[in-house]
Amino acid sequence: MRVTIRLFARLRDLAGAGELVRDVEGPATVQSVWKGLVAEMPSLGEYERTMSVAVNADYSRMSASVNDGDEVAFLPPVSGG
Amino acid sequence: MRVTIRLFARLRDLAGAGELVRDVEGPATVQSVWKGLVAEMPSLGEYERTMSVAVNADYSRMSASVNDGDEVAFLPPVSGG
Amino acid sequence: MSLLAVTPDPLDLPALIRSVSGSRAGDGAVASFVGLVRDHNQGRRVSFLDYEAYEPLAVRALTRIVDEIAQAWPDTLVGVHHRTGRIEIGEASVIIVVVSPHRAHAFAACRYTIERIKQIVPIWKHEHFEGGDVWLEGATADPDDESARQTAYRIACA
Amino acid sequence: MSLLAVTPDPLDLPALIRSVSGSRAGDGAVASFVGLVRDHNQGRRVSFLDYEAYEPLAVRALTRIVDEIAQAWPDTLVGVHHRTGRIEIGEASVIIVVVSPHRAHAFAACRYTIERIKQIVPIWKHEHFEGGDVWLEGATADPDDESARQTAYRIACA
Repeated sequence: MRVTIRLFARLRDLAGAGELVRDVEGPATVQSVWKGLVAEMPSLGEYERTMSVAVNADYSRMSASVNDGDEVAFLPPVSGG
Repeated sequence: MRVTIRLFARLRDLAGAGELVRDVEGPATVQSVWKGLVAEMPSLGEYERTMSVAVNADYSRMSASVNDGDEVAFLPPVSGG
Repeated sequence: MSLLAVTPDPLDLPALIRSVSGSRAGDGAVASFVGLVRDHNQGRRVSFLDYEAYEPLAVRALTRIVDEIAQAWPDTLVGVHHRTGRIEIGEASVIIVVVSPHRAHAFAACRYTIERIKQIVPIWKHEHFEGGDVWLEGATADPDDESARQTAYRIACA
Repeated sequence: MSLLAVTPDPLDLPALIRSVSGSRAGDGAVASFVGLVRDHNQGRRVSFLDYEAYEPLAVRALTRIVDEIAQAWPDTLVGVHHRTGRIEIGEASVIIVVVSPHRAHAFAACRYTIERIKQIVPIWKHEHFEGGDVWLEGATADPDDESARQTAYRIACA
């Protein structure tokens, strides 16, 4: 199945792209999508303890399941305001 | 000596005037000016415990002395904002 | 534009914000408060308010409040304009703007200002409602009343 | 004008105040907060900021904050606009407006809003300073973190 990965702020800079489309093995979770991403780009790994995640533009958890066509986002600590 | 008395809000309405000029006996205090005013217009007396006073547009006390040409103001409880 | 004013003219919040923040490009936090004339009060349908001020003493009292704020929150700058005369429903009677590098200070000083205005600034609301009119009376003004000042400070959550 | 927005356009505080207070002639208290881009940060001379947002989630997070406020202060109405993209020194990055019949509620909900924005809204500052640039990172966003929410509530002096 295919998922869209969204990366923001410094995660986007580290990856060199804000949007990636990847084929992943099912059944997938946010965690498994992340593991695949870090295997591809190890420098992203430093965010594992501080980032938040979202599925289809809603906050989610690493354990959440991911379905075909989902948008999975990885978010560095926020700094709005 | 001559003083100008300023009255505001409901005190002004009760007196029918916001500014009165009165000749008073020296040595005068805010208290003696007030007493003369209440003798003239007893309805003002209800404000004696709740009003504030000012001399020459600066907050003052009933015991403060009043000199010739001073402006003495009697102020109901405030309600700005 | 003067940072402190008691004026019959309509109040202009953006202009006051520009005046207060204009010279302080290092300050990121702007807290403001606007008091609007309400269409009801204590069960009465309000038609309009007429504000009376003892203008020179009112400006002096505002200056005193600003001095108190400079002591409590030295990194703030405050602007206050209070309107007088007839003010219609929905129009502003008072605007307060505080800038600071710290939003906690901006909020605290802004809240403190409106509390102190209600305590010590010689301004009175004459309420005209359906069926009559009444002078509103709140606090006996006493700028030297330290317990009133402490109450305002506590409410400001300093 | 929408009460909640994440937009690349310059922010308009008077327009947001009109939108928030326009339909509420019974409410006399308007508290607002404006965050301005500062010319320095942590010893660096800032040239400008570039704000990035995950826009649909940012609007959802703002909606969540407004829902929290409706629970805590049911008599308030809140508007929040957050700007994205390049913002120059002295320009506003965020504006918050709260109206209420009670100034205590207006101030508390306004303060709560900015604290919660910094906790859970997916927006990031890219600071461009003399000699380089850096992404600023604050809180790990977790809307379900009840202790963070309680901290914001406590800071709001509710």
